[in-house]
Amino acid sequence: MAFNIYDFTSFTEWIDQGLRSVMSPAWAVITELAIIGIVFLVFYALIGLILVYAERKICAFIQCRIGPNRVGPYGIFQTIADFIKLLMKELIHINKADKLLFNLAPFIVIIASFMALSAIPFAKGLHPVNLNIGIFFILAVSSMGVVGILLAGWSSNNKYSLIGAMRSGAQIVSYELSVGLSILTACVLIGSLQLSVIVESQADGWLIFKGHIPAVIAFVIYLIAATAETNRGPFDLAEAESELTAGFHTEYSGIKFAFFFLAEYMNMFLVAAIAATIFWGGWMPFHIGNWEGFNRVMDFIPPIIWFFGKTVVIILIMMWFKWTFPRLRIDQLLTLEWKYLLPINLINILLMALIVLLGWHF
Amino acid sequence: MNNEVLKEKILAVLPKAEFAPAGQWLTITLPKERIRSYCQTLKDSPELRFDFLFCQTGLDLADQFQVIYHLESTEFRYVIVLKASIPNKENPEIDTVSDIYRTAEFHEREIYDFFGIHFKQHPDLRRIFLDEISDMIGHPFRKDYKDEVNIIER
Amino acid sequence: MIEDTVIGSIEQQEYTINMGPQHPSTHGVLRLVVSLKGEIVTQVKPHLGYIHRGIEKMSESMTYPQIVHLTDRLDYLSAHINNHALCLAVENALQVEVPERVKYIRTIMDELNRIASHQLWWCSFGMDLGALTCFFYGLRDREYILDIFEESCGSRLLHSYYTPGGLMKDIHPGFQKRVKDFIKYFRKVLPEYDQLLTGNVIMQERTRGIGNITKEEAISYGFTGPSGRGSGFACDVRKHHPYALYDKVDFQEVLYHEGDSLARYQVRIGEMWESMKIIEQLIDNIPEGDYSAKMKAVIKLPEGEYYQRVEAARGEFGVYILSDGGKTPYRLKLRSPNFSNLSAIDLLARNFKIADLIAIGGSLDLVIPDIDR
Amino acid sequence: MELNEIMFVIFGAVIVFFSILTVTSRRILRAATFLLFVLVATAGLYFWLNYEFMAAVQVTLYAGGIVVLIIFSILLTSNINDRFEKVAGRKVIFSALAAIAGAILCITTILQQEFQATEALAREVNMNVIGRSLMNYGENGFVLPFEVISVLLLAAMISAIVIAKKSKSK
Repeated sequence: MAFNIYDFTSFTEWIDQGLRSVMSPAWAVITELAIIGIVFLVFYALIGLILVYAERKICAFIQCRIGPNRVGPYGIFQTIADFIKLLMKELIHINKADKLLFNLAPFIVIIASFMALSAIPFAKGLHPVNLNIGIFFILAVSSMGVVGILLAGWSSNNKYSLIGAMRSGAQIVSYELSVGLSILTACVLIGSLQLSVIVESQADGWLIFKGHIPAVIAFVIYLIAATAETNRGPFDLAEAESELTAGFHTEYSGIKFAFFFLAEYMNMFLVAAIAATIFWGGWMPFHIGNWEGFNRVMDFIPPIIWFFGKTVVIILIMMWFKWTFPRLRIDQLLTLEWKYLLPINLINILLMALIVLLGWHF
Repeated sequence: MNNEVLKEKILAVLPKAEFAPAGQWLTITLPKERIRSYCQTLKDSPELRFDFLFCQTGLDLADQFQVIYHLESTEFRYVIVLKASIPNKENPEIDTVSDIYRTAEFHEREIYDFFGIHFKQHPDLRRIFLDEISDMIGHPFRKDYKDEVNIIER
Repeated sequence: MIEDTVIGSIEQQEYTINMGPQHPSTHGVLRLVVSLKGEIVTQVKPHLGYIHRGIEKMSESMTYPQIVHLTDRLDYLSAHINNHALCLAVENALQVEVPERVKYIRTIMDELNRIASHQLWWCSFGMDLGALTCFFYGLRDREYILDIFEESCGSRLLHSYYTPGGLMKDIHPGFQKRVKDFIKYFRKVLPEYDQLLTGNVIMQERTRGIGNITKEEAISYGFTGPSGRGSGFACDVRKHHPYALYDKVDFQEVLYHEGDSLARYQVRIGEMWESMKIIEQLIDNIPEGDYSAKMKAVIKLPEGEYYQRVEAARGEFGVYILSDGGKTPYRLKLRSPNFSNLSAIDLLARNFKIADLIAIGGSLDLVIPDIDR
Repeated sequence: MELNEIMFVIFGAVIVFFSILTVTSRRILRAATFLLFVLVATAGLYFWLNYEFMAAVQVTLYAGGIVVLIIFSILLTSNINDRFEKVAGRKVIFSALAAIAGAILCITTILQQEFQATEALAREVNMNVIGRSLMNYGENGFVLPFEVISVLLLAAMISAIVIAKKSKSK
């Protein structure tokens, strides 16, 4: 078997065949699930560590500081040190909290982001499940994360937490509409919800170029709404450090706090990956229509690099948002969604349908 | 601004005003009953317009309490000082001016806290700084206040 | 109707939260008891006294040079200016004429202190709004001023540089050059502040029309300093009751008339420009001479009362001294600007949201030790 | 047992277990959380049937939408220390009997029905098919129910706005 970084299909099939040849199909499936689970756990932790480190360095550069620089060269082990610290910290038990829900909440948040991750195509042939409604599935399971935030806020029996949870509930329920509609705009052009098909259909140009005006509008709206969905600045009202101390996770400590923290970064990776997949072609290299030579050159860069490169660019944009803008107020946040983004989105989806029907796209 | 001219203007609206010997600013001494009417007149008079109470001080003198009002006219930039004396040291009382100058609400709470001077009709007369210190009894800025634990006499 | 009563009781329920004594945005140990209806503030009750040290009472058993060190501890961000007030009060009482050089240095130091204070206000205001990057920009530039202070005063925050009659020590030989370098640098950097925060749509939306106070109310509440001038209340002591060299230098009293948080913000930004103007006029002309007037070893104030008003970074600061002729004051009262400014917070924040309460608190620029004297 | 059946049993057990917890819990938010698990497990059953579209709809609408709204309204109205009253013994017996009777009725009906095994393999439901049948007015078309539901939702939204407006003007 030749290991091919341009196409993982043969690689995954080889693993599957190998497993099936030594054990019964049922056990093979279970083993595959276990492998995927372990790989994802490692991946999850790794992405979390890298993103936390990147966030610190980038915010340091934006703020004219150096950032972490003591633990390891350029401070690259800083986040690991912090995670060890968080792991060893005392888990503070709150007497009057609803303990079951209090302990459950971080898991719901983290499971929701974990499940959503399972449908992302990382490279050609490298996606755990290829559902025919992939994008819809991601939206569905990631919408469950808000339940964890609401439970965390309520069960802490803290007024700041409760206000934070309320804000986050109102915010996420509203912005889910915009996320869904802007993705739907893209799907109108592609005509499929299956992520592998979405990526394949962008072989002759990324969607943001193919769909020109409405696609760009949808992308911008998606970026705004996704930032809001992940509770990141300037939409970090649920935590709103200056008003609500830490919002919904005020009472959490140690590893449970780390779960929320990790889930926030994971969600950021997730929405960036979705944006990259839908609007920037996922792992598809940068292709221009019929320029065969140019496309060939682009194909030399492995798809997995294309995917992570695009995701990283979008994550950088989101970090740039956070460290530049002041926080919005809750009513301004809802006004932005219901009075601006939603109507623009609805008109945009009509425009896209029109363009698809008249064939004005590339 | 010449103090003499100001004196005449004040006498025009407050004929009974008594002036103290010249200090930094023109000073009017008055019994505590008149404080509200004086403040109201000084604020409303179109010639004077003393609308800015920039300082209110409580004072424990040997035979009386005093409350000192530093007033400024933001229009004409006059400054005068009102001194209301409260001879009753057992149960000191004076009218509030917190409805005329809103800033007095906090200042009067502070004076009440430190001197125990009771401001009649004050909307919210509670101790402002010392209310939650349970072992702090009495009013520490009075000269007869004794606290053997916290204050070292020199 | 059952539904009506249920809805009614929910609407009437007051939701009270305690902001402070430990809270990231009260800038110290201030406790605000906030009543809420949903997210809307219905009442704010400040509870004070968590760091009350009884400075006025302590002063009654201290000599005047000792009290100077206590005034630092009030509004620690305008320590020079507080010192200035006490020193001027004592000097006026003794009718001492301080040397010209001292006046120049004091004025420059006061203005540098004002800039440093406004820089810190700017960064914490940005942080109150959630713009964390501001914090580091402001602190970075404040370091320059603190370095200048350290060189001449030996201290970065609580200087106690002024004494009755003059200064503790002469300025450092490199003082003028450092100050000029700073002004040159800060003239370039200040527009950056505008680019980062002032021009931001979110920031403007968060502050415009928020926390309004009219001119009449501002006067009535004793709302001084940049907060009062944001409401159009011309309350700059430097202009109206000049001390030191303020009657000789040319500067503008920055006035805005909207009375909202944005106006207060713009007043402070404007004041930084004006302070730089004042320093530039004085820095090259510091005359030679003594750094202190001749004073007696034991300062005894003649019997009488003395009041000195100065313009601190947050508003009018006043020192009232009643002397019985001894070496300690009979009564010393400190009129602190933040105390009066805080009294209006209920009026300002009522019917706005919690997030606005934070923005309003930030725009008042409260320093808690100044309130809890 | 095959893996398939094990999965079914697991999902069934989860549904039954959390359903019972939902109705017996005395804390309202816990009940809502258990309901969430029931709904997610139901979605799991749809996945098990390879009916992904339905599963995703189940998760979006019920787990992500309705449970969130329920929890949201609980947050707005109830205190953390609130508990339901303990139900009197007689009521417990009666409701248990009613539940068991209902279960028996359902199970016997299902058992009596003879399900015919279809030869057709599970057809992959394409998005195009779903979309077209939703907008179709011919045979197997769903445009009428779709539109009727839209009108219902519109009415609900308008009434919600009216209620919200009314309390504001007071």
